[in-house]
Amino acid sequence: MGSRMEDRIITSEDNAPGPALPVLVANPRSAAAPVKESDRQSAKKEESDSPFAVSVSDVYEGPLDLLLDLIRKQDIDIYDIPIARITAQYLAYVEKIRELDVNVAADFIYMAAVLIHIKSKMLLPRDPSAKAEELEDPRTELVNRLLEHEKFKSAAQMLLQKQQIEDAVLTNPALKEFVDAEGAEPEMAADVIDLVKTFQQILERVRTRPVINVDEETVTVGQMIDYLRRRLALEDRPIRLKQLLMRVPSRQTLVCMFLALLEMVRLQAIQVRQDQMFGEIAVRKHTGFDAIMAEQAAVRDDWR
Amino acid sequence: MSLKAQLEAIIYAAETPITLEQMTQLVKESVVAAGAVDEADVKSRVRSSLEDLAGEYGGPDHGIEIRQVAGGYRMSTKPEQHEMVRSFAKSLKPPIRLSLPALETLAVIAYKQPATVPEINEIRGVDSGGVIATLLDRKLITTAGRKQVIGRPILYKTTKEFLMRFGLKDVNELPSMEEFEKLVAESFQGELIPAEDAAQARETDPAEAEEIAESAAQKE
Amino acid sequence: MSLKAQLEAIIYAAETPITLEQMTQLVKESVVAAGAVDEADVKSRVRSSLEDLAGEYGGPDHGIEIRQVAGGYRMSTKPEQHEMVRSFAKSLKPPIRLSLPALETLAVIAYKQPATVPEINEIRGVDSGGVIATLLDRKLITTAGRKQVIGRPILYKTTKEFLMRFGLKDVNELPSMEEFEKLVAESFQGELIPAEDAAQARETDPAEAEEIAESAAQKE
Repeated sequence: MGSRMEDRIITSEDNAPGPALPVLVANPRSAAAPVKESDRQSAKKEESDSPFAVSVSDVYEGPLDLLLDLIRKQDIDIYDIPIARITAQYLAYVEKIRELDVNVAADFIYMAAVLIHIKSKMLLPRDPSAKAEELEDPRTELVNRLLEHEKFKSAAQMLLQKQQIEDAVLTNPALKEFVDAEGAEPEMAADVIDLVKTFQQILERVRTRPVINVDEETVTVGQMIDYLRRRLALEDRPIRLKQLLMRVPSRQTLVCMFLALLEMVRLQAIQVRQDQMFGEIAVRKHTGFDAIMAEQAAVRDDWR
Repeated sequence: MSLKAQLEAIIYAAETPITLEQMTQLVKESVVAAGAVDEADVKSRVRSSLEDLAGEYGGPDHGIEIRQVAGGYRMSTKPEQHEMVRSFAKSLKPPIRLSLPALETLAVIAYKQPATVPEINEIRGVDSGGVIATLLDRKLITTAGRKQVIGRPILYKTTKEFLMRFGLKDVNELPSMEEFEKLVAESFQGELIPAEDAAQARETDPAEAEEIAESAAQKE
Repeated sequence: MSLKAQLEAIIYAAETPITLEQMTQLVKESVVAAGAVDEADVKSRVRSSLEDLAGEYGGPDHGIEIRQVAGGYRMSTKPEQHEMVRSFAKSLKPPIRLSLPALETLAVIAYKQPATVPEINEIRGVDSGGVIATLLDRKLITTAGRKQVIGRPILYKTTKEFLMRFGLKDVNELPSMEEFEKLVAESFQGELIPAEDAAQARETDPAEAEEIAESAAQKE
């Protein structure tokens, strides 16, 4: 998703052209503005079942934005979404972006499943004997999510405005004239993140430090398996192999990482998938990941 | 030596917003000498002098102002002097540039804090991990312990730097979520207006929005 | 926006005394817009506004003043407030200020505790003896017995004060290395594969991998 977000970076210049002070307001529409520019193009294409449908040239930050745009463009009552139509349009869009980039679609595909589920629930005949709360509209949860998302988009605009006003003021404290120049050492304020970042940098330094002592302890396949276990435990979705290899410092570590991955595949703890030749390789946990890893860790003492 | 003069000097000199408590401690002795009976009396005298002072600087003949930011009082140039000040002052802080996703994530954290990444993702509908890293890096958010649920995910909250960068007294000063709810509801109703009324509706929109922006500005 | 307000903002924001000429240049446009006929007129209006301004600040209700210094104008606290400002400066406890070596050492202890100086040196690649004293002094770390190895070196661990200063309930609240790497990795994801560049990226992939392998080989 990251790539798509970056396409829409908003800077103070973008929003406040020229020297005038920002008068940007908390208007949910302004958040959707960058998308609307592509209306013309999408109208031109006219290839789907609705003249209002979105085209691939429209860039959405996520599935909620896509849905909201579909709703707005067609003047649909958000409290009464024609779920079959919207689902069809949504799926058409997702299919198209999938053709372009398999990885980007993860969040979008999840939402597709949600929509289809709602659609199927709507098709079921209602049980006349059911209690009132069981008769709840299957769309309600989605609508609430859309509205909630939209609220925070407005809040983001409000923050942008406040930030721009704040950027426009200057304070010029005179206190330095009163503070004795003590402590020649350059000092810095620190918080938890500095702490973890610093430690990370130290570890990085250790890894890249030239090694003179050849028989110093080196990384083992077992250690890499353990690292991958902890690393993957944090991931709910597939992770790119490239991302895993990004910080691997030496050829030996690289070899161990590969052997570790192969071992984990063999144990069926993980799945590795490549959708096309030379495509991105994705690694994901298999269903039994936790159980298998725990079980294996218990019998393999060389994993530590 | 008037109390107001003392407060003015101290706010002028301070590098970060100075709190009412800090000021009360500094001037206590002289306020007691001037007849204050107890700590509470000192504090209320300080507060009312501060209000006077901030009020005076608020007038149109002043190019600087005293405002409450991040829990304290701070002197700064007024936003409307921005262009001129920028043309010569070297020490203007580098403006922070945040992408829309980053602002949105920040908004979610500001209103829902402390919040975990999964909670933020739920609202935004996309993965926010990368944006969180950016916000942490800019010190606009920080960790706030772990949530006691499975996986013990890290909680995040906004920082004092956030308040300073966004010119807020505290997070409670943010407009309430209900205001946005109204705004969003209106924005969807607007779309349902029959075509002939639509043009008219669109015209009223900006005005309304400006009104909201104004009322927000007044709160500061 | 009155001339006086503009001048006030300029003098406040300027880091060194600012001359009449400099100010005249900065405000010229708006003074002309307000009806000044020529440069001389602008200058005289600026001068008289300055005198007004300096006069106002001279009153007993102000703790700061505008004075002519070194050929220019500057704002400063009044001498009679200096004592108070100085005591304020002294009372300030910077939130937590650590040098980089101190922060590094603290990070190592936080994540590896209990740890000995030789262990810390090993990880940091430099001697940490001196910094340990600073951290002990600031009560951020304390001793935790001795390690049962040759020489029985002292073990160090973080303190309650450390937890308080960093807003942690216990050390387990520190983000784990894996969590941190995940965040950092995600913040780079955007640069990894933008959809439109994917094809191109694919081509460079093997080369990149080789580069990594090569640079690693050189180090060995």
